[in-house]
Amino acid sequence: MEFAKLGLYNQAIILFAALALLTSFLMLAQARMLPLIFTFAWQGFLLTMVTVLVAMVTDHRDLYVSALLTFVLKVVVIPWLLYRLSVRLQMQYNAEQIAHPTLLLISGVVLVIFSYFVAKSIIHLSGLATRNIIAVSIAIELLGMLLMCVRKSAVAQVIGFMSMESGIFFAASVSAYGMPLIVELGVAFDILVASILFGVFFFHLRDSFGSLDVGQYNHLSEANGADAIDVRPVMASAHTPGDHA
Amino acid sequence: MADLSPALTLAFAGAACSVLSGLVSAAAFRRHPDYLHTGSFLFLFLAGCCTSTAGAWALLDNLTQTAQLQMGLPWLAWHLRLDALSGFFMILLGTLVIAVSLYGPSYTREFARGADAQPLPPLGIFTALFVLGMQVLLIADDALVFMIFWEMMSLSGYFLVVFQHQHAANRNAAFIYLLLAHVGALVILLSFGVLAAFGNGLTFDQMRAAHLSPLWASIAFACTFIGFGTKSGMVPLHVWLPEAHPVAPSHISALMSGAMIKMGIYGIIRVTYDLIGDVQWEWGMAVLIIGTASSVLGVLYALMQHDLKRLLAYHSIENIGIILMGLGMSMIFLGTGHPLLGTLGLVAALYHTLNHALFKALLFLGAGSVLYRTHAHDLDQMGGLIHRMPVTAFLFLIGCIAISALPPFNGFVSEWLTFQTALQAPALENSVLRSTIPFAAALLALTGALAAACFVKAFGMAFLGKARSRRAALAREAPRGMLAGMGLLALLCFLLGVFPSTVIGLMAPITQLLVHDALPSATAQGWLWLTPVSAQVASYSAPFVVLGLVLVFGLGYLLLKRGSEPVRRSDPWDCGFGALSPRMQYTSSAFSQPIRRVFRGVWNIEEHIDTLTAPGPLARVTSLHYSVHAHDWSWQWCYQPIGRLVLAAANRIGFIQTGNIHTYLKFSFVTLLVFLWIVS
Amino acid sequence: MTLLEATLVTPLTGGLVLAILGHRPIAGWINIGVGLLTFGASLAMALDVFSHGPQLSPGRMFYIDAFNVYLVVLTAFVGLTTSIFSRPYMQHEVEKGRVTDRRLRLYHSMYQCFLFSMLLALSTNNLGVLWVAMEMATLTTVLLVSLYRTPEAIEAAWKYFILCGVGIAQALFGTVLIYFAAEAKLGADRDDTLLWTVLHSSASGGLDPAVITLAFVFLLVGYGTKVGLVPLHNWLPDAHSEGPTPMSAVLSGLLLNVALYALVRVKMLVDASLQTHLAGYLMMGFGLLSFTVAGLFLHRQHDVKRMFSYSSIEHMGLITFGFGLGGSLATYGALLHMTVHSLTKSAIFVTVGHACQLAGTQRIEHIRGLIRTQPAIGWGLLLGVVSIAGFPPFGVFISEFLLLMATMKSWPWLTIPLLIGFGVAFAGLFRHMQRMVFGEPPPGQQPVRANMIPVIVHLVLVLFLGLMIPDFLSSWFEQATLLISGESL
Amino acid sequence: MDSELSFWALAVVQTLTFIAAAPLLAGWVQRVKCHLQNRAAPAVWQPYRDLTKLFGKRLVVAHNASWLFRATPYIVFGAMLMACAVVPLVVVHVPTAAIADVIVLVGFFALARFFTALAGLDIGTAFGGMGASREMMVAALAEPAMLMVVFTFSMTAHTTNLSVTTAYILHQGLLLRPSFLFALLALAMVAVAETSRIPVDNPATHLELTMLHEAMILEYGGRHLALIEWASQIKLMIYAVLLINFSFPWGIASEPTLQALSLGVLVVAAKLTLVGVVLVVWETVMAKMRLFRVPQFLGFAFMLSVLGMLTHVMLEGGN
Repeated sequence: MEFAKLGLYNQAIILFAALALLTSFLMLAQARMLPLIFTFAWQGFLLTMVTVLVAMVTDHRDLYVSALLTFVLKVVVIPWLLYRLSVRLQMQYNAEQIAHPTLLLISGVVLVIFSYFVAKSIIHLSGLATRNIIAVSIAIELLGMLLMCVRKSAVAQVIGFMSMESGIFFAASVSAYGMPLIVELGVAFDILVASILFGVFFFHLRDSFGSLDVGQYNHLSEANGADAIDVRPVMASAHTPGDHA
Repeated sequence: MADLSPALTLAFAGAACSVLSGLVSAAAFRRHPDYLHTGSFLFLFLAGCCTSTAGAWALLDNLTQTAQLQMGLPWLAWHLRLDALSGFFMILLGTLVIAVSLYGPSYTREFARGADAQPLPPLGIFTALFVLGMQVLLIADDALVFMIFWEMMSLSGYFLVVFQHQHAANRNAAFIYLLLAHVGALVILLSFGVLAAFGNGLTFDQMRAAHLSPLWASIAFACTFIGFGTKSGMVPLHVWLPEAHPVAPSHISALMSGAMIKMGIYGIIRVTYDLIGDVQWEWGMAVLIIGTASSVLGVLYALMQHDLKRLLAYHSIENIGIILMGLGMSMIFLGTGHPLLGTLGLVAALYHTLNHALFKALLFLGAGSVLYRTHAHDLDQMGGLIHRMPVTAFLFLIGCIAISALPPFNGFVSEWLTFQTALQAPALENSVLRSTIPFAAALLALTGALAAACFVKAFGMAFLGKARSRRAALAREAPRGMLAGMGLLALLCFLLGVFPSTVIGLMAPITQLLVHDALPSATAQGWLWLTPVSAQVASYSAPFVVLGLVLVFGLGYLLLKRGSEPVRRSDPWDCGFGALSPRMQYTSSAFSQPIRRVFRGVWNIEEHIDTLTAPGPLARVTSLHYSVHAHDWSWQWCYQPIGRLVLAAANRIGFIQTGNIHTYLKFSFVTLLVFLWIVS
Repeated sequence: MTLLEATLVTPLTGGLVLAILGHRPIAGWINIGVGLLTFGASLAMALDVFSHGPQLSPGRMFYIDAFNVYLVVLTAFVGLTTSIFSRPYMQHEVEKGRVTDRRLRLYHSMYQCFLFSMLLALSTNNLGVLWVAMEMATLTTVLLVSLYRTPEAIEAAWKYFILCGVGIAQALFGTVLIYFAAEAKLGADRDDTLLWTVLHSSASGGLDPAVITLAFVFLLVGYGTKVGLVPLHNWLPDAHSEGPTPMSAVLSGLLLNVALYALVRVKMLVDASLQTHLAGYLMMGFGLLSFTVAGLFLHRQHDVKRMFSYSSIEHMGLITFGFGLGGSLATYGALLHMTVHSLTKSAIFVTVGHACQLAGTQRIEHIRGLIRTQPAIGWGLLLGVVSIAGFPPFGVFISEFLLLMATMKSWPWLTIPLLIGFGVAFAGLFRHMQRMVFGEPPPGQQPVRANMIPVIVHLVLVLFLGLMIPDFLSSWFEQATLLISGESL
Repeated sequence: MDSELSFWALAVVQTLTFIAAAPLLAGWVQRVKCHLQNRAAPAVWQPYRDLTKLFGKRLVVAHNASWLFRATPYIVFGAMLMACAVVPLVVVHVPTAAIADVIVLVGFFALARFFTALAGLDIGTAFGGMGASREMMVAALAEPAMLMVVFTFSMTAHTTNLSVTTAYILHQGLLLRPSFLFALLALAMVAVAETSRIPVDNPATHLELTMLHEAMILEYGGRHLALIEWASQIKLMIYAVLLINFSFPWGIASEPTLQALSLGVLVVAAKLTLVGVVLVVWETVMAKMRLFRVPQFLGFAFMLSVLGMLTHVMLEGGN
């Protein structure tokens, strides 16, 4: 499907989808907390636009509902919640030192290529003209997971988690034109409760560990030597001379 | 259930009695424990009687009865079957249970008293479950019922071994016992799996109908032999036996050494002869080699022990070795097409199983009554008990003579039959076999002689000479119940020794069932003579031997003793330098010192010389204590490495649980990517 | 279908009621009452299903067939017995000051909501609602894990939340892909394409193989995290050992079963539309890996609840291997194993809870002489471990017996890793248990007020299943086996 | 019927002559030994005088001795009596020969040794313990060699019954079988060890370090000592007769006619005197070995017997 022949709306869909993918890469590279939250909000907004456009192209009524849900959740509620929390935790200004950014971005690119390779087998099934954006949705989801694996701060991990969720929502609305209503509401409700719980946990973590750096949470570790069992006489012959009468 | 044949109903009655005995002893938790405790042993006695009569009935009438119980899985009801083979083993089990139930009440009361007293009800419950397991195991006719009651036997054995759990050694011993029992059971499960796969069904009849390729038959046999061999304590897998038997209460070690090990032998015979059917001679070779190794190593290690019950436990390994030699030779002869000689080998093995059950149980009960009175495990703390416990000494002596395979008693008959099987080796065409079997027979002779040496030591140190400890000096005769239990077994040892041909005649239905052949010539010459192959080849008449001995005693009394003056007592020869003290006697490690020097490499010897020096400037040595322990090489070579391997692997695997969340996320991320890559 | 609605509504209302008055001493009794009502309703429903066969709710929202009816009854039953245990346990915790009133209220309401979410997940017919119920189960238990507010508890709860969140997200993506494949086949306008019954009947015609495989991979990783299969299991030991014991009993006993139930529901769809046994091989590989690795982990544990959570991973691995193996014998064994495992494991956690309160610690080295101090707890733990190690009179042996027989029939050489796994796991479990139960108790160890009724009831049930499986249960198993593996016994 | 009864009478007579002749052989051996070591030699029937003296003496028993100590002599003598009944001295096919075969014979010796060792331990002095422990070691090492010898003979004669084997060897005539040669040499060495002759044990001495058999029966006196001495003399004669029957049984009666029996008696007497002389020459030439050289001695005997069996299987076609 050459880009040229597509209608104006389809071109807009592909543009916005590409921009959403860009925001995922921006989030990977973003060190400071506030810009990270704003980029996440932008990604939510772009995905809402794509959903609206797809709804118009394929005139599915209930897609508008899921677009509205995405907008409310991913653009308004969650970013505002995270912003207020980081202000109360006074961490909106501290910057996180990303390990080796270039390697991270390259692996991001590899992930995109891989998700396109994975999606190739299912794309032919979709009726949508611009069906390649399914690959974009998979890419956003995998990049969100990569973000969680890499970042140290708990808030960054939550944002990674939320961007994964938005990737999945986007895939649902693009490939299957939105899930049945009851499921959309259920999922949205779960994500809302999850974000509230994350907020509660930020305060617990800060009280007990003194910081939101995820790297310090390793009290429950079994790898260090202390736990290793001494191997010597454990299976030795039990018969010690004459000790039992 | 209605159409049950009489013998099977009797077997069920036996099982029901043992369940009742368990319930009665469970009820004895609070109210009047003593009375209920003896009540549980009464039900155990009834269970023993029912089982042995059911077995005798099945054996005499040579009838095979089957039944189905609507328990277990709906599409696999419990199949039960009582035939000649299980009948024989039920007689063995029943007799032992009767003896133990006579012995038990007075012996176990002592556990409730004393410093480390233990509540008695668990002992009663698990003894009942132990006996129940064995009873139903013998009449099981499908893999599910067999495995259920097999592992119930092992599990209740574990609770009995760990009964006095305040000593760390007991707990360790029980753990090793249960570990090997569980692994053995799983290997048995695999062998049933192979048979079930080919017979596409779990019942033994479907397995009998299955025709396996030689390779798969060998795999099934290998699993069976290893699995049941672990339970009967053959050499490479014997480590649990000398640890578990000494720590269990004596009447339980008697049941274990007497009956539980024989269930392993029953399993091997049932699966190899009955389920798989056509025996290959290579199997016989493996069984013979392991049997010989077990017997020689068993007796050599027994010689070095100074704990009486541990010595008896090692001897169980030796006797299992002898039984396996008989089985091995029988398989070789069957494999190479000599059914008559194969039957002779099988009869020798079965006879020795029965004999060993009787005299080993007698010896353990004897050791138990010595322990009951002197609280001494160690031979070096006993001595001179023949004067204070004459009846126990006499019964223990009968056990010692029987186990050392000396003529008038039953041990000699079965070992003599095993020798006769070996002596038929020339009938084989394969010259390698023809030369290895005599070699195995020579090692069997060595085992016999070493066993005699070991039991001279055991009886001598325990009962003869002067008392080496204060408690041994103050010992009193064991209560009547215990003597009755031992007396019954001693009488059976004598009867089985003197009338072998009648017993072999009774065992004909078993070989008819398994090998479709019997030993006609064994009873051809009447009850007086035992001529296994033919009168010309070999014959042995036990009644005449007893007659000769009685004759000599009679003449001796008439001619010599009646007329002479009374006997004068005086001091023994002390080379003139004064009073002899009990410490001057030979101790058990001294007695076995020559043999220890001759067979040095066999044990992992650990010697201690602890010198106590008096304080002060002179620092002269006040006392020297020398002790020697022979540890099992298999601990160093086989069991500790496995233990270390498992724990090292466990340590290394710890790296998965690093504790920080990033690694966990990376794990799931990589798993997802790998799966995606596999799929597309 | 009113009975099913009753079974679902009771815990929900219970949760709300307890949210209000959860902190008062009466709360424990209310919790038990609600549990009793739920169990009664589920029993009535089960009787109804037994007489009339599988039932579909009018709006086709809920579907009860032979596979999930006994799981619903089991969940309600274990929920009831654990609530009986949790009343004295929580009273003891409140007396020792480890739990404030506010948190007690949270505990009781979350407990009932958790039961509601599991029952919903089991009975729903819509895969999307199934996902929502699983997510809700995670949310309700996250706060319970961090109930004691110790750093370790908070850390365990955080990891549990993040890892399960990521896992569940994958599962959502898988559900989306299934919906995508279904819409492609059944047409986009219908609104019931996500219903399992519709999918199952249409799947025989064959959904698109490529999409279904992709969906299965995502769902396997997603629900696999909730089942605790090895590379994804890291959250499970932390969550089970840090949370209050009644919660870990219910988590270990029931939640793992529900996750595996969801996975098997999806596997039925995949098998119907995919000709190859790919799904089976993947599950066999995953199951065997977790079975052996968890067996090794048992040896190096120092915390008793952690050890038993690894034992749960090991058994879940075995059940997944059983379902992956396919074939009637293996599936029957796996279904039976799910039931007996949850009964035994919850009984063990109840006893361990009392044992930890008795010894005052969870470290294995400091728990000694249980039989001497309180024989009920000592013997309960001993028999529980004997049952979970797979010794015969108890039911776990029957299912392991069936699994081994099935493996020997189809994959003979796989029996060797199974054998090694059983041996290693048994050694690890018994070595620790023996030190705790036997021997001399440390001075000053007082017996604790313990309610051993749940343990006795569970062990008697498992013993009964070991000796004789009742006809109605066995007919359900057989119908479910026919459904799942396509072959009758 | 009367031939059956007369057969049994013949067997009893043969056993009684066996018992009566045993001390004579011992006396003869003692006499020849003294001549060789040019000491004044006692009369040949000196052992009879010793036995009658001992039977007459009053019995003195140690304080600590139990009923076992006093029953052992009778059991030992009984075992030897049964052994004599089985070994064909003069005539071959005798009904008592079927009572036991050669393995049971070894069993009788083991029974006797078992009880003597226990009697030694019963007194509670160091001598009994030392004697018993060493005797059991020697016996343990001798058994495998003895059994391998039995194997070699039974492989050729297809029987373990003593009189049948002797008859077989008698009928096959004079054959130089290498397997028999090795087996007989091994049997001789085992016999020396079993009857506690010089290289393994010194029958004459009472020095603690050198005596094995004597140490166990140190405390016996009176009629007990008589019975035990007599039993060891019988044992010596049994081994001598075994050696003769397996190597060169010519002259032994195969049917119970008077003429064959008298020839048999003469031939056996001659052979026994010859064996006595050979034994004495061996004892004067050899010195007693150190206790822990005995395992090598018996190991060599075992190797010889295994060689005998292998040559039978390999070279003689093992028919």
